[in-house]
Amino acid sequence: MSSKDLEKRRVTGPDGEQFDVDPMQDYFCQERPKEHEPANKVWESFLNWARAESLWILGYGTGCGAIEMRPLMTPRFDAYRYGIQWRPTPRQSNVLVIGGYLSVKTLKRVIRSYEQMQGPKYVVALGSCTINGGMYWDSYNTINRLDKYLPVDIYITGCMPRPESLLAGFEALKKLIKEGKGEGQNLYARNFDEYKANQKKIIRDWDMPDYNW
Amino acid sequence: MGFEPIKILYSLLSLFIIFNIGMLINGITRKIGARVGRRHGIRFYQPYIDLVKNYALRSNITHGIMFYLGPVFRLTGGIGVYLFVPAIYGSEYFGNFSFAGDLVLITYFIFFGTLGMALGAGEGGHPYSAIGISRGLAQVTAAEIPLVIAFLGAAIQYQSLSVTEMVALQQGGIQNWTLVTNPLLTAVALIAYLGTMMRSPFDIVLAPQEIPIGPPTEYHSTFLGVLQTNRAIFPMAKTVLFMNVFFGGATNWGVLILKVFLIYMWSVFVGVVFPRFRVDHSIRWFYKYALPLGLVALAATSLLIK
Amino acid sequence: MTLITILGFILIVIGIWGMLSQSNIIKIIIGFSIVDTGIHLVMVSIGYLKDRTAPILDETVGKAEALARVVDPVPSALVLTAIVIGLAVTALMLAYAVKLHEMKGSLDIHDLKELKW
Amino acid sequence: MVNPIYLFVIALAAGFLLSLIDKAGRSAALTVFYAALAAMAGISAQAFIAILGGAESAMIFTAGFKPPFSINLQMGLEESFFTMIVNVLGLLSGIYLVKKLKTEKVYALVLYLMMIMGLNGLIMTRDLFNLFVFLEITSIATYSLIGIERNIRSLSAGFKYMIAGGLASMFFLIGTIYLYRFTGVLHLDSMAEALDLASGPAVVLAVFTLLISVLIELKPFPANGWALDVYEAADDGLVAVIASASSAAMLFVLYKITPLLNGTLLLAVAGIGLTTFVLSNLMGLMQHSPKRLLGYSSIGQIGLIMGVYALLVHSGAASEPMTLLLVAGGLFINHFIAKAGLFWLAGLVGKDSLEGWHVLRKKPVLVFMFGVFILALVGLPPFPGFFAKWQLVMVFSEKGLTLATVLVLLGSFLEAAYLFRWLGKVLKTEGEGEVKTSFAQGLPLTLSALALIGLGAGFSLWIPGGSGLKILYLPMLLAAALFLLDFLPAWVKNTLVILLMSLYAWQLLPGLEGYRFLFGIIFLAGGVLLLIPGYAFKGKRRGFYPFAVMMYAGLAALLISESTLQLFAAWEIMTLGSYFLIIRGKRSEPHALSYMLFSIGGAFVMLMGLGLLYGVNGQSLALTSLETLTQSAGVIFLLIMLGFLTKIASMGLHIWLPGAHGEAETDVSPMVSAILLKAGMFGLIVLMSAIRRPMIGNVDITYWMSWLGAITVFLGNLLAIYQEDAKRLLAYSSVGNLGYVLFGLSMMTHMGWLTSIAFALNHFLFKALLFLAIGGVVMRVKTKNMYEMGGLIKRMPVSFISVLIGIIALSGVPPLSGYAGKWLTFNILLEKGWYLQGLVLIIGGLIAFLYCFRLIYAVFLGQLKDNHRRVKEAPLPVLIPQIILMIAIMFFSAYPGLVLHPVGDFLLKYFPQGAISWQNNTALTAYGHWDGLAVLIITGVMFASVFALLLITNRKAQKVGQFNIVYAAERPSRPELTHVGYNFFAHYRKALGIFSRPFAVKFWDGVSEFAHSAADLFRKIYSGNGQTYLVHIILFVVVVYAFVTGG
Repeated sequence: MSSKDLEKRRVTGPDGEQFDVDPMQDYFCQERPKEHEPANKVWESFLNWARAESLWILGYGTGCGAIEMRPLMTPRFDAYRYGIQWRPTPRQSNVLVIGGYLSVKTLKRVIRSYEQMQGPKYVVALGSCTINGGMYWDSYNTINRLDKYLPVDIYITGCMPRPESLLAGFEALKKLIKEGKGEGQNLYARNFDEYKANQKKIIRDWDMPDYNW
Repeated sequence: MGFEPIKILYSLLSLFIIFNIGMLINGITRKIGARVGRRHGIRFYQPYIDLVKNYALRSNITHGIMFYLGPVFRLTGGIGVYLFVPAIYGSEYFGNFSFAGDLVLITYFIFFGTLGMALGAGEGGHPYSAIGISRGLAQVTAAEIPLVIAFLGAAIQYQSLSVTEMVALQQGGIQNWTLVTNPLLTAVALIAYLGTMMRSPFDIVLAPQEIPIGPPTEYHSTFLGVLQTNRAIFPMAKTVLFMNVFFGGATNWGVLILKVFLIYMWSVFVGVVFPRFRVDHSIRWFYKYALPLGLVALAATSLLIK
Repeated sequence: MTLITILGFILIVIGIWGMLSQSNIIKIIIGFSIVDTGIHLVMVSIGYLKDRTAPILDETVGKAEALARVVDPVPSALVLTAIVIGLAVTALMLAYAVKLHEMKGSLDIHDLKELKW
Repeated sequence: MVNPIYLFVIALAAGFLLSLIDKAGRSAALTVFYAALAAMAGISAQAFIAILGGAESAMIFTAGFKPPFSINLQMGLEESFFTMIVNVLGLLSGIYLVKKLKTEKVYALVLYLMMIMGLNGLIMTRDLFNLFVFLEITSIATYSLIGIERNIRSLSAGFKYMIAGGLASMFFLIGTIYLYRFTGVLHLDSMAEALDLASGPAVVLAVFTLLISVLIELKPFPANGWALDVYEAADDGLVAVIASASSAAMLFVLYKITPLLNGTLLLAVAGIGLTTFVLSNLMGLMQHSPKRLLGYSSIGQIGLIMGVYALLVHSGAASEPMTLLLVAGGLFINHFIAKAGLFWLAGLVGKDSLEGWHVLRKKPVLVFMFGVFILALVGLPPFPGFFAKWQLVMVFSEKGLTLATVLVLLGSFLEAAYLFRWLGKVLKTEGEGEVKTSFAQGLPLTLSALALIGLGAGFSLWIPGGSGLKILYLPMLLAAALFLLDFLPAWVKNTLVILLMSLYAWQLLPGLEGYRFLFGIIFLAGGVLLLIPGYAFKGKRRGFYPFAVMMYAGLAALLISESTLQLFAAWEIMTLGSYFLIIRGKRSEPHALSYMLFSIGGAFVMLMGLGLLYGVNGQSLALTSLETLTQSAGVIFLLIMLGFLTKIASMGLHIWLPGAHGEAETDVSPMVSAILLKAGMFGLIVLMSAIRRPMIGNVDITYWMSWLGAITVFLGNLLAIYQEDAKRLLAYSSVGNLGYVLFGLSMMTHMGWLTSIAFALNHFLFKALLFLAIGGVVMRVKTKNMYEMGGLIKRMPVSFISVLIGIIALSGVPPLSGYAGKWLTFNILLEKGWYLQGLVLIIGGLIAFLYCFRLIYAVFLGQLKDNHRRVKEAPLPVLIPQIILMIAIMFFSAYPGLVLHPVGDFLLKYFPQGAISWQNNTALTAYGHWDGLAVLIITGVMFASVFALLLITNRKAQKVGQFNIVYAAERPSRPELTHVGYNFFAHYRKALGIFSRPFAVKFWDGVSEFAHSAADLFRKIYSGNGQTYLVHIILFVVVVYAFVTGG
């Protein structure tokens, strides 16, 4: 898959007529992400409670920290009892857990997955790597600060954080949401150009549309 | 039997009850699954929260009109199956709309939602959706074999296609239930029940696998909410149907809830014990084991009525 | 069956044998002629009645006794016609043979197998 | 009446004069030549008319003697007719040959005249030896004419001909002389009186020797290798004379010596004739050279005529002159004209391969003629061969000659196989080249084609029960008129046909009752509806409308036919029309052929049944005679049923359908699928309403029919899911759906039949809809492979809705009309108790979901392809009938009672018990109930409510592009790679592959392979070696003699 796929191409229709297909225009939605106003206060706080108590995590292990997520499903930690579940598709997930160091290659996929999630959506970042690059701070191939590329709601420290820390982190996220502070989606939409500029700066082979619905 | 406007209200009430039963049973089921795995498991009311959350998501996308209508078809199918079943025997108002058709209508109406959902997922344009549907449909056609045999057998036994009549003939105690009068057929019916419940070992269509979750891969937020609503109603509707045909029906809500719960647990217990079949396995399984058993049951039934 | 009849049939068989066994077209035509001759002999022998005279009504054979004294004239007439026809056919065959030889440069009937199946 | 001796006088005089006149120039010679031929034709024709008008037959005696002492020529009715056709053909072929005759030496003219004269003599003489003389005159002239062609092929063929002819002459002479010896006369009539075959084996041997020489001249199998060579090599104008006129004369010789023959000899002739017919047609299968193919066909036809003639004489049927005329005469004149025409055409085309004949297409008139000749040879209406074959089967069945009937039909089938293959190649092969015609060549062709059509009309009048065929006259005239109007643009013809058909339907329909009315609606109203898409076709659409009218004419005639003859003629007309419609598709050729072969095979089996019916039931042609049938009802039922089953493509007989329906044009597919298939069902209803309990021994046929129906449903649907081609998928689905129909009918109960009719009506509605919608898509995207489509819902929304409605109706999901059939199926199962079949049927029905989904998904959903981004919605004329059909489906879904109630009432006539009762719109049976309207309303309300709910909570959904999908965090690159379409149900094949093995296809392939191998084996005896041919002749004589003497 290269960026060539998305260049304009000339095709011949069934009747022999020739025309151009521009995949960027024709195959992808060119709408920018929008900000979504919260509903009125009481109703919104009820909804936020529901959102907080039903955290659906995208089952996407982005780095070494993903290993710490698995124990949460086991009898020992059993995150389900807190309303936390894993979903196999970003469409149905609300929480994106970044499992530690993030290579540029993975960042591209993370951005796509994040943008395909439906809001309100939250980003939980694990370990020091997502804060300042950690031990990979001078690597040619990892990012240093996740916050520059995606709106992070919660950082969980440690290298790696223990599952218990993760559970604590999710509890903190719940609190955040219930307080109505889990507005990362709107933040991202508001500062969309800035985020995009940062993303494109580090991802040099940008071979996807700007808006990954 | 006939249509009166007041029936609409009763039907809505009936629908509301069955929806809640379905939601709670879904929660409890998952709890049981967790407990078998030595986990604490979700809160039993978790499905409600998930439902509210999904309806409450702020953003959503659509792939086109059929994508939009898919869940509508699905839920209509689920509700329809329920509304064509006489839920409470002898109740004038909780007989739903069973005057419109009989067992055959319900058997075929089951496909209404399946087909619509398949179309909606198809328009989603995701290759995994298509693969999932292809698997799902294939398995359904095989799983329907014992189902058809079971229903046909029941119709032969009672010489009627009307569910109400079947229930009427089973009144008067457990000795009159199909379960007792025709155990072989009921066994086939229970196999069929497993096949239609989309639970393990026949849950390849929706289970997380190499194609994330098959048909609903692209469905989210409100669409998913509608599908979840159906997930509560549809299995209950089918269970109520099985209850009516094979387990003597119910004359009040209490009995209904009890019987539905117990019947549903059958699929739950099988599900937590047995691992998943691949599609070609399950098709062959139905042809190899369920079909011969069904034929024997059918033969026995025809002897029975002679 | 008279000797001549038998002889005629023997000739026919010899002629047919010749037509079947010889691959040279000329020899086949000769075989055909032999068959022809054989047939003519058979025909004449059928009409010939022993000790009778030619069917010519003159002073030696009167009208009244003709029926008892002359041979049947019809076969003889037939043979004459048949000989003429046989001659024509033989001639035509030979003409064919000449032309075939001109075109093909061969008189072998096995070489004439352009058309088959 | 002119003295017939002038026939000879003129020929001889002209013959002598020609070489003199030629000195004055060839045109003068040709003038005399044609004048002589014309005069001969005129004299014989005048004689024929005079004798027909009541004149005495003429006798010519030589030298004033009376027979048996003189050589005697006779000009009676038969002689005048035969001389007439021989002379007319001689004249026409002479005209045809004008170019050649201009350049050849003058002897060619003389020889030609002598040949014709010889033929006249052969026909007229009553003297055995004189016969020999004329035989030799003819032969020598023929040999010489063949020899004039200076190429090695014709020379070697001529030489082989000569030695074979020499041998034949030998037998003739020996036979003649011995007969003379035994009887003392040469005059045929006196000889017949004097001959006593019982007096000893020598007498029999003499007659045998004579007979065998006549037979050899008639080219029996296997002693006919030389004849094939002549047909292949000689000039076409000449071959036309040899194949038609010479054969005619020789057949007449056989006719003349018939009084000498006894029963055994007649049977021998019959056996030889029919064997020749079957085997030479079998060998024709492997033939790729057109003229040799025609040779095989000629030999076969002559064999047929002599075999049939001998049997007619032997069985005593020939004592009825009309029978002899209709059967043997019909076969003869049919072959006579058609074969001459084909040889003339061969001369025009001058190609050595069957495919090469496609050049005919440059001249539509020639294609028309070619078609006329081929169809006449095959024996399809409206040509004489059809009526002759019909009458033949009737007469043979009456006389109990079953084996002969089987042989005749088998041979005819084989002949149809290669002739239709040829026709298909002519119609479909692409290539360059042209064909030049001149007036001289066109005239004979035109006249013979017209003669065939005229004679066809004549035979339809003469044949017993022929008056009933009037119902076909008007539509056939219309079809003929459309041939003439073919130059008009398509839309004009379309309008014309729609108007006329509507008018016809308006006239016809009110007179029909019960199921006939229902089928009338399907056939005619449906037909009009499906003609509307015709407006979408530009240009002239040559050759579409005549055949469309023909097909509908056959269908309409089927509805009102009251006699077996009407039914069969209508059936064949319909088949013929539909064949030409089907073959219009781009890649239809092999499929149209297989359609035709199955149809003809089925029709022949049916014809056997009808013949048997005629035989056992007091020679009645009335369809009602089926009801009074007392003996062999089961066998007759089975035979007729098999004919209908091929039309509804029951499992095993289905292999023609997918290709034929799948490859046809957009508007033809729905015609042949939605409408034409119902003809088979109609036939079954007619049959089964007459014979209620068809038993063979203790076996109830209907029981096995129900199994066949169920298996057809199961396998038809299973095969449909594996198709990659959208139209083939629909075609296989038709196979399955007609299985339901068969199943319902086989129940033989009130509800069973109602089920069947519900299925049929529903199939008509949704299959027309689906084929139109998919056809419209195919028109736009120019491919039928579903995996090459996708996402078309955005470009063709109306077609999408059509397909959606169509598949819901198809799959039987409530609330649409398909459910009616499913519900009734359960009821009849409970009623009848045939659970096992029912189960197979229902399981098969469930499989339908798989292909339904695949059809709509792979075409309309998923990813839109690059090159389809600009396709337009299907043309309006294709959409209009779809909309009408959708409304009809909705209406039928809501008010099934409006149709099923009256049909049910009518069925009470046949099955008084077990009817459905109706309360308002609710159908009630002893077992269940169904209210179509209520289901529709409830479903509608629920749907609307849920939709409203979704709209309220989710009105702001963002519309995204087709690549905006979750793609494992990547993005798709090309729609082709993202659309799952190919081998969609691979896992199903993995699980249930055993059921989808092509057993039926393999079986029929095997049959075909076997026939072809046998043909190849047999034809290897024709080694091309003249001596081998001699051996054949001698062996033939020996074997026949052994047979005749019983040793």
